[in-house]
Amino acid sequence: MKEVTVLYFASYREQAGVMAEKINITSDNTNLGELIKHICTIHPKIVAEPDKIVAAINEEYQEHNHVLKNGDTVALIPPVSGGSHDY
Amino acid sequence: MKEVTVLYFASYREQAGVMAEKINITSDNTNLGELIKHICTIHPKIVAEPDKIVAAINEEYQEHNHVLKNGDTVALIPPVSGGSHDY
Amino acid sequence: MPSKKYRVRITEDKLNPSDATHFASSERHGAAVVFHGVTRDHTNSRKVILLEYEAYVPMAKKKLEEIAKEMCSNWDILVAIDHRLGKVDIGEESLVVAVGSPHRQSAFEAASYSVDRIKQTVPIWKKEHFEGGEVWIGDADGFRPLEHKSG
Amino acid sequence: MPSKKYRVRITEDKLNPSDATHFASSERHGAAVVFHGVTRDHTNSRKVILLEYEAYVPMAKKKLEEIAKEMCSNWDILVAIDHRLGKVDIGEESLVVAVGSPHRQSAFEAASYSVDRIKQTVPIWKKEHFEGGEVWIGDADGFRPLEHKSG
Repeated sequence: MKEVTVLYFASYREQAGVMAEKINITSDNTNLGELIKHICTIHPKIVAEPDKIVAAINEEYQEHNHVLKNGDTVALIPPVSGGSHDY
Repeated sequence: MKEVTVLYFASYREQAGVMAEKINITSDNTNLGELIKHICTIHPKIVAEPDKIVAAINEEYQEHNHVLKNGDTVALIPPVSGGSHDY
Repeated sequence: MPSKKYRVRITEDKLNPSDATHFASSERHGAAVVFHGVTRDHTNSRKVILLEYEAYVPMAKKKLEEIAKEMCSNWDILVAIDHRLGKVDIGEESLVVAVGSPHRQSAFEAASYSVDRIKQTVPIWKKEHFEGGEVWIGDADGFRPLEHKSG
Repeated sequence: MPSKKYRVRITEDKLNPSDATHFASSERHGAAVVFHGVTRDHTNSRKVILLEYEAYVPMAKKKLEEIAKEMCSNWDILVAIDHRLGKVDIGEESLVVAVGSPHRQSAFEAASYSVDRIKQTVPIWKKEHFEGGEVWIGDADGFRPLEHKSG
């Protein structure tokens, strides 16, 4: 069994109502996409399609097919700020 | 007869050895190009082809065919600084 | 010549553009271009009271360093990038990028490039407080974290 | 909103980039780009000791104002242009252009454009003092006073 730490930021943090939590993974080959789907089940208030949620593993952006390792830190990254809105 | 004031800057000022002087013009239709040729005769140390010297009349750049009026201020303008040399 | 060509800071303090410019300056340089990203008083027609920035700090710092390093490998420049977190009043800087270079063209190019990249990849978020509410501002179109991914 | 969209200064005093940036800033603006033209310690391989700037002051001021005015009519911006005269030590600014804008793209474009135009038309000259001599620096190729002439 593996355990990963999940971090929530900005809108996801407010919607999930949590900044960080540990999540256990039972299957050996669980990938990032599967974890995100699971997270969206636990935190149904997160307003985003699981397929489109961007995440980083150990401070590096990863594709959804990336397989998780025990001890990974997974961060859910909402679209970053600024964009055309500010400058 | 017309009188114009001629101003010299930077390299032209040093080469002519004068900052400003009055020059009399006898012909009615003397243009800027003719004045510049005359100036280069008076100040042979000015290192520039008369045809290529840029000048302003009353603080506005003018072509060499521009006809001078009494009281005009003519400034001989060496190539301006900076260029690719500095930034 | 400074020992390192770039410097990155994430801070809750007011930004100091002069300090960033000083870092990016050198006696070899003829040009410096300094970008100031400033809190505006409106978004479209909505009146903004203040902005609040949140970051995934260690990753944001890492990403800013990657951008600065990439800039220094693409251009002969010095770079300072400062991003502010927390509450930022109207008219105050949230981002300062200073680029010093022997020639102006590379300074303009690199500074402009850096702002685009910062918006594409750095995990920093902005919450707009306006009259009657607040909202997280994200730019789903501008956010392209994986596009330039190396490795 | 300031009453005038641009400000031009020619001065023998040290330039103050913060002051120029302040002029170009507005609560409507999200971006400011500030260009610093700085005295370098060398031209090609020659070691420069100091630079000295001379201007045809009233015409230089008029030309800088024309450039600032043109910028404000081409982009939705505020502009401050400061040029220094007299002796300028290595590492000090001879030119500062600050452009504030609602969006960064126009600020970058306008700032870059202004420096090109200043070099093409403004009657300001630079004398380089180096070890063993001095020389007036002009850029005959860059000097294009009549190209954009109106009227």
